Amino acid sequence: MSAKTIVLEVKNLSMNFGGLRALSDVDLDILQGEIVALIGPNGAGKTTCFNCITGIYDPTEGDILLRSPQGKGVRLNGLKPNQVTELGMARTFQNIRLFPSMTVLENVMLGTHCRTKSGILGAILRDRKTREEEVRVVNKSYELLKLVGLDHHVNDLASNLPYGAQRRLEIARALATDPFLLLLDEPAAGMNPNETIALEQLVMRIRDELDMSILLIEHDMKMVMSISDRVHVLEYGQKIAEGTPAEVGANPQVIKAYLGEEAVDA
Amino acid sequence: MEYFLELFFGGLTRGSIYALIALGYTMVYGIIELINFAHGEIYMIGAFTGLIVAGVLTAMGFPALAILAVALVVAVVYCSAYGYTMEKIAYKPLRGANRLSPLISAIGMSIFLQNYVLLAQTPNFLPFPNLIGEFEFMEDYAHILGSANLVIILVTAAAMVALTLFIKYTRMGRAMRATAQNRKMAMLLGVNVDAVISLTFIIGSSLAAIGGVLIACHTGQINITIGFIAGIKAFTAAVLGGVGSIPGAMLGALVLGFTESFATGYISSDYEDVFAFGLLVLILIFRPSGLLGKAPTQKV
Amino acid sequence: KIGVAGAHSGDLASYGLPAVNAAKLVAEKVNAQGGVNGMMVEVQAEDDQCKPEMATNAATKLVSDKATVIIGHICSGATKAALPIYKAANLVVMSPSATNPPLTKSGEFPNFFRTIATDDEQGPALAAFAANKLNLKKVAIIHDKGDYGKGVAEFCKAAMEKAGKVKVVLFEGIGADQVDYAAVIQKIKQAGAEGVVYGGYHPGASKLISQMRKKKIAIPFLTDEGVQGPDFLKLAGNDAEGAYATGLIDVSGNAMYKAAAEAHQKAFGTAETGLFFAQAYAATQSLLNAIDKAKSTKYEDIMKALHTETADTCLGKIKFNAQGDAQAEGVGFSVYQVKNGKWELNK
Amino acid sequence: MLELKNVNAHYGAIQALRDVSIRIDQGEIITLIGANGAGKTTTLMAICGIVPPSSGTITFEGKAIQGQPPDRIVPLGISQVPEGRLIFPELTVIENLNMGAFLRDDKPEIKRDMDYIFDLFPVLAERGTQRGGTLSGGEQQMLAISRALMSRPRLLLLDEPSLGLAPLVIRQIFEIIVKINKERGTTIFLVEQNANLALKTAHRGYVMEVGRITMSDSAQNLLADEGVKKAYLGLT
Amino acid sequence: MEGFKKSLLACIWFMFLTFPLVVIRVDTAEKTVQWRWMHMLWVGLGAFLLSYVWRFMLKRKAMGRSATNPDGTPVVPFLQRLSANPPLARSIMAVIAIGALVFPWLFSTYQTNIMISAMIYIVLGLGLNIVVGLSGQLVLGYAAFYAAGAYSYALLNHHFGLGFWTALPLGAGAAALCGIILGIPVLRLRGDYLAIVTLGFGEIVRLVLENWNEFSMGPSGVSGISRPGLFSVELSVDGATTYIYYLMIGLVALTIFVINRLKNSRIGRAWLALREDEIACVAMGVDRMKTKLTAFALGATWAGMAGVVFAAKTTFINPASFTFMESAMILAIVVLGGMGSILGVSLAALLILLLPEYLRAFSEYRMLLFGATMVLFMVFRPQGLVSSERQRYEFKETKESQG
Ligand SMILES: Nc1ncnc2c1ncn2[C@@H]1O[C@H](COP(=O)(O)OP(=O)(O)OP(=O)(O)O)[C@@H](O)[C@H]1O
Ligand SMILES: Nc1ncnc2c1ncn2[C@@H]1O[C@H](COP(=O)(O)OP(=O)(O)OP(=O)(O)O)[C@@H](O)[C@H]1O
Ligand SMILES: [Mg+2]
Ligand SMILES: [Mg+2]
Repeated sequence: MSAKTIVLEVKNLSMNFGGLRALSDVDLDILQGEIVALIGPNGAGKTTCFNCITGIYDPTEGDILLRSPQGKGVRLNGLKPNQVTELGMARTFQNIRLFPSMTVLENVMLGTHCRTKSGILGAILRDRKTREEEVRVVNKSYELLKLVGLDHHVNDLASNLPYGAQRRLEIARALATDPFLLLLDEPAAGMNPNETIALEQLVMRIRDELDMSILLIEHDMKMVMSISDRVHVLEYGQKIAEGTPAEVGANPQVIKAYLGEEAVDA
Repeated sequence: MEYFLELFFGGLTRGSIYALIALGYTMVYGIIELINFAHGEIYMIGAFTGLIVAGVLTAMGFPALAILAVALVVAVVYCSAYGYTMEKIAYKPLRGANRLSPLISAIGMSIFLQNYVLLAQTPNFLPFPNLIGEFEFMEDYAHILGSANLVIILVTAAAMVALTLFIKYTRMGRAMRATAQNRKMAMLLGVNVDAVISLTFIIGSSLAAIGGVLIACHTGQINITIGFIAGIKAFTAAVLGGVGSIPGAMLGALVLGFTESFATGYISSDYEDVFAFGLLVLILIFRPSGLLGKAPTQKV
Repeated sequence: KIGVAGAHSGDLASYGLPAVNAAKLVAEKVNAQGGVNGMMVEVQAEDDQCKPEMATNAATKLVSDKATVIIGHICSGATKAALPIYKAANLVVMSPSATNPPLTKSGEFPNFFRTIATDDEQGPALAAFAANKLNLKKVAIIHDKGDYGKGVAEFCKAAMEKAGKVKVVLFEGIGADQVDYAAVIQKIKQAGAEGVVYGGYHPGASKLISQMRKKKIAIPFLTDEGVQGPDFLKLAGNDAEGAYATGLIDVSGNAMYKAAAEAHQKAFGTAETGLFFAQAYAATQSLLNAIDKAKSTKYEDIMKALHTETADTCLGKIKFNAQGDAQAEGVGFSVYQVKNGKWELNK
Repeated sequence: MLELKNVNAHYGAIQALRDVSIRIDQGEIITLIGANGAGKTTTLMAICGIVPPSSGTITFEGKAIQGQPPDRIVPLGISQVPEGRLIFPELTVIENLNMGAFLRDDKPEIKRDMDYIFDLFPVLAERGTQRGGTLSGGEQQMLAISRALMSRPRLLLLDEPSLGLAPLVIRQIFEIIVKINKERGTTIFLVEQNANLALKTAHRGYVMEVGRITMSDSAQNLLADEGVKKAYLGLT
Repeated sequence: MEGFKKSLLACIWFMFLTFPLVVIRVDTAEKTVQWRWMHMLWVGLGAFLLSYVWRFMLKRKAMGRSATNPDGTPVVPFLQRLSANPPLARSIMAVIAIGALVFPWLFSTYQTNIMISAMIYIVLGLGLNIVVGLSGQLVLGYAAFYAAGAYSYALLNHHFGLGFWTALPLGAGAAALCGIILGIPVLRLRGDYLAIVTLGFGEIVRLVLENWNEFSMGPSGVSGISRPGLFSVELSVDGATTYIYYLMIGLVALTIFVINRLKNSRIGRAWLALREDEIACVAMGVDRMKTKLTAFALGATWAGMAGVVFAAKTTFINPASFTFMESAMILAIVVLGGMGSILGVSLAALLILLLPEYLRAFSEYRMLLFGATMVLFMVFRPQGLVSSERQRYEFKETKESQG
């Protein structure tokens, strides 16, 4: 993995909600195979940044460029979320958004939607191609569930899972879309320290085994510090710092705005 | 110009009639997100109650104005009671169920109430006495605006203002808004949610009762089916204005009334309902939450 | 066995129930005299709520239950839907109230008869009356968008245009369930109409005339047989005064009708026989008469008897023409006017 | 002050609480920790009457409150910051706060409490007329806590107040919890995933597993307990 | 004792409630008043007794939620158990199939006719189920698609003498087109706004059919529509009825087959996901527009086919058959059946259609009872007859043992 390509490049991103400027002139880049953390106080605009990148919001200004590891670059502005996903970027949500009355496996299977083709006729006739595709989808989904450790829950309804498991299911669902860039919005929220450690390991495995780049929003500093290669810090919609975890952790502005004085040991 | 004015007031009357019913619709929708198809039936029951009161009092020889007052009061009392009971029987046990279940329950309730009145009274059309005598000062304008129309317009406007103030400034009004947005949290803050919902039905039904009596005075006849079409139109009006919004219901109803009136006047009444519904579709395509409705704030 | 089909429930029940009563009364009377050809007459009522799909169900039910002849249906639409079933089953059908012209005139249903005059006689009658008696030059024709009302209105319009004496300045449909007619009334005024012809039923007619009178528009109001009845007077009250309507020829003078009304009084506690009672009564009478004369309940025999024999009924002596329409002194229209809260024959 | 005795609760066929007994004394900060789905939220909902217990007793200041509707329980002086915040999305921040004072009539005092809150959380003052639904996650949590304080509760129930908050804010919030407890004497019942911080703040703690209370001790003892360490503190 | 007090209260309350409407009857023209005190007595008595039943049922419903067998496993309702037990289900299905096949030979044409209507409603219910139950779009104007199908056949037959079999795909196509036309503009709408727009659309279609004489023959409708012929053999009414009956059985079977397959396919999952959470669904790469439109078009197609058969069966149609009430009834079928469940929807269609037909015995009370049944059914079984079950991936087990 030498000569790392930039998979995502965000330039001068700004987003206004009515009079409120939630993001102003944010620059962001992620290299192939990196784990980048995006941190900042509540309301700094992290989630908004995700929403702009994934096409849920249409940014007021700025450019978003996605470049696949194969080197194909696409400007994302103005694309619909499903188009963005098709290009190879997937996300999870801060407030879990599963399909509650579908089973765990079906949730993951839905993720494969944009990578499969069978249509209505195929579904009705169930020809060989459709059947094969279906088997592929089921197997792949099952593998992903195994990866996140939910293989004992395949037939449970998503809504019946415990909170932490739901977060992991969201990750599996996102992975099912075959992304090369994964966006995680506070994956450790609501998890106890033990679960958080397991999650850290999961994220690392995803990066290593699936060869993925990851952009992560997280408030759990222990997690951020231990797994990210680089950290970007937002405050009031502006980037105030960028660097390795150690650099950022020592940055007085970041300490003042976000971490607080005795942050690092908390 | 005169023709335009005449059509204008025709539209205003129609709009006010729709508004009076639409207000009740929109309130109930606002709080439990239920399209209460039986609301039109409450309106119909209001008209029938009014007729019965009028019949009894006429037989006893009361003057028209007194009859109107008593009829309104009794209709309000009874419609409130029906609204309250209906909520307890058909909707309350369904809280927390699938959103469509209460809708079907409401359709069932509508069929039930219609046939209940049919059996208890009659399937025929009945004449409704005009309890609102012609005002003298209106004499010269009678060709534009009848006094019953004037009363309807004024009452509707008053009802809207009163309701808006009530919801905005009273404690119960605040409780209603809170309940509408998050029932569980409202409970956690000490709001008696059951009472709030009951009250909503009572207020909505009272408005329907007033509407029933006044509109019957205007049309001069009632029958068990009047609730259905009025209900559909009123609901259309409520959605047009932004369902859940009180000024919206009023505005939507007026827009609907004017559309129908002018479409009839300048084009043809053959298609007046087509124009009404066509307008609805158009407006919702360009303003998906209705004229005054707020787009739901969805933070992802 | 006589099948009686029509609207027996729902909001149109008041049109259908009198026919059931009539059939029952005739049956009682005939049975008391020993029946027809020695057979007792039995009445089976089936409800169709005036809905076509219900009508086909009712019709198949009657066919399955082996009815000999059918009285009904009440509404033209329902009749249209049901007739093919009866035709295929070789059953004679006689409606006391379905006035839609093509039912007989299209020749499609030789098995269909009726004891009521058709809509296409009503429209021209109204047109002639407006032109010759009232001397109107411009009229507005309004209808309720329904099958019946629109039909009458269209026949009237056609007749006026053909005669050329009256100009139709406005021809529009209004919803009978609409709360307010202000706009269309303004339009009538704007068009300068000297009279209004309304095709439809009494609820719409009374609403329209009341609101017109309230707006101080006092031009003549002509309407059809669907309105001409006590209900219109009740609903419109004083506003009904002076309105004209075509109506079925009054048979209350007929001795047989008087007896029927008396029997009705005895059986149902009121002399108010209801709509189409006389027609249904006469229909039952003519059917039984035909069976009696044919001495058979076979389709061909009854058909033949109906076309050749004359029956003595409460509508007078009835004979059916080749198409199946009744010819009798009591079948047809005359024009009535409201005077002092009563319909009076306008001579 | 509050006592739960052998409380059981069900969601349909699922039993969420099994013989839960908890005691909270006046002026204490008590914490309840446990894994996901242990039944912590259910315990709080049972206290407030949203999920009526199927058996057992709950007494608040000597009064049995189990089986009563929430609108009878809440006015006794209990207030909850629920899981998921449950902000009224269409109401502005100020209206949300006013809803917190729903049961109160003393206008000037409400005003004072409002100022007090804006003092605690200046962001909220800034966003006073913004609709609640558009606030960021952390802002919503602050609003939820503030809304609960607006009713001047004697017992404050907090369900995972640190969820989704920046480290600085978490510390602030725990400081505020202690402050409210000290200054106003408000008794606090704290449900937390962040067991470490919760136990450092609280006087006593309970541990819950699959609907049962499995441990109860002083906060220090729990912090030192090997089992607790292993299960909840993530220290190996 | 407590119960007695409650019932007494209910009794008094309902006597009060029904007092003016049930007891008094006035005639304002004649100025007469009629008092019917006996009715009050009946109401009171009825309310008293029914309130016992009501409370009993509510208690049972509450109990039912936590009902467990002695061994602690939750009680599984019979119908659910049925679907979990393929051999049993298969044998029951076989019995039903045989019953359905011999039906016309055992019963009169009348009964067969009713069964045809019921099956038309099954198809309509299942078709609407695609839109409402699976993809979660509340449509209140479904009758418009039904009308599109019926009128396609009626008019094509009337003007060009087109036969049934030619018209069937054309009618389906016309309805699907309507579905897409309606679908495109309303894609932006959600929930009840969508509902009201579709209601408006349904009314527009009906009103146009009613007023546009030149096109649709207006309120008098189209009559003399030919019944389907069997290889150009003219059939008698009985014969045609039987024929249509079998045709409908085929159509129902086809519908069930297709929907069953769609339900657990890639498209079906996308529909479900769209219903559950639109934003998440789109973010997972599902094209909202395409998915919604397929649901609309497919749902409409089935309505169109049902419409063609309906026109062929009654041989006469007019706009009165396609009112809002019709749409509401079809929706009721979907909800009563349990959204998304094929078995449930079929049962509910039979119930909704056969109930009024067999309630004829209660003559004037039947619509009252019908309305009450709808309410009670929803109150005591809000999830519908059969709650829809998700496909379990059985072959997982083998996978697990392998891996
Ligand atoms: N749809 C919206 N409409 C209006 N304002 C919005 C909207 N979405 C976000 N905002 C505002 O934009 C700002 C940034 O919000 P965002 O959710 O991105 O914060 P965040 O960094 O994710 O915070 P947290 O860590 O608390 O989740 C907030 O002040 C919020 O109120
Ligand atoms: N509305 C509900 N319906 C059915 N089961 C529920 C419901 N709410 C909670 N449960 C179940 O009850 C159990 C206890 O849930 P509860 O929410 O009280 O746990 P918790 O300790 O608060 O967990 P968390 O840390 O995730 O908030 C869980 O198994 C959960 O699945
Ligand atoms: Mg965020
Ligand atoms: Mg919880």
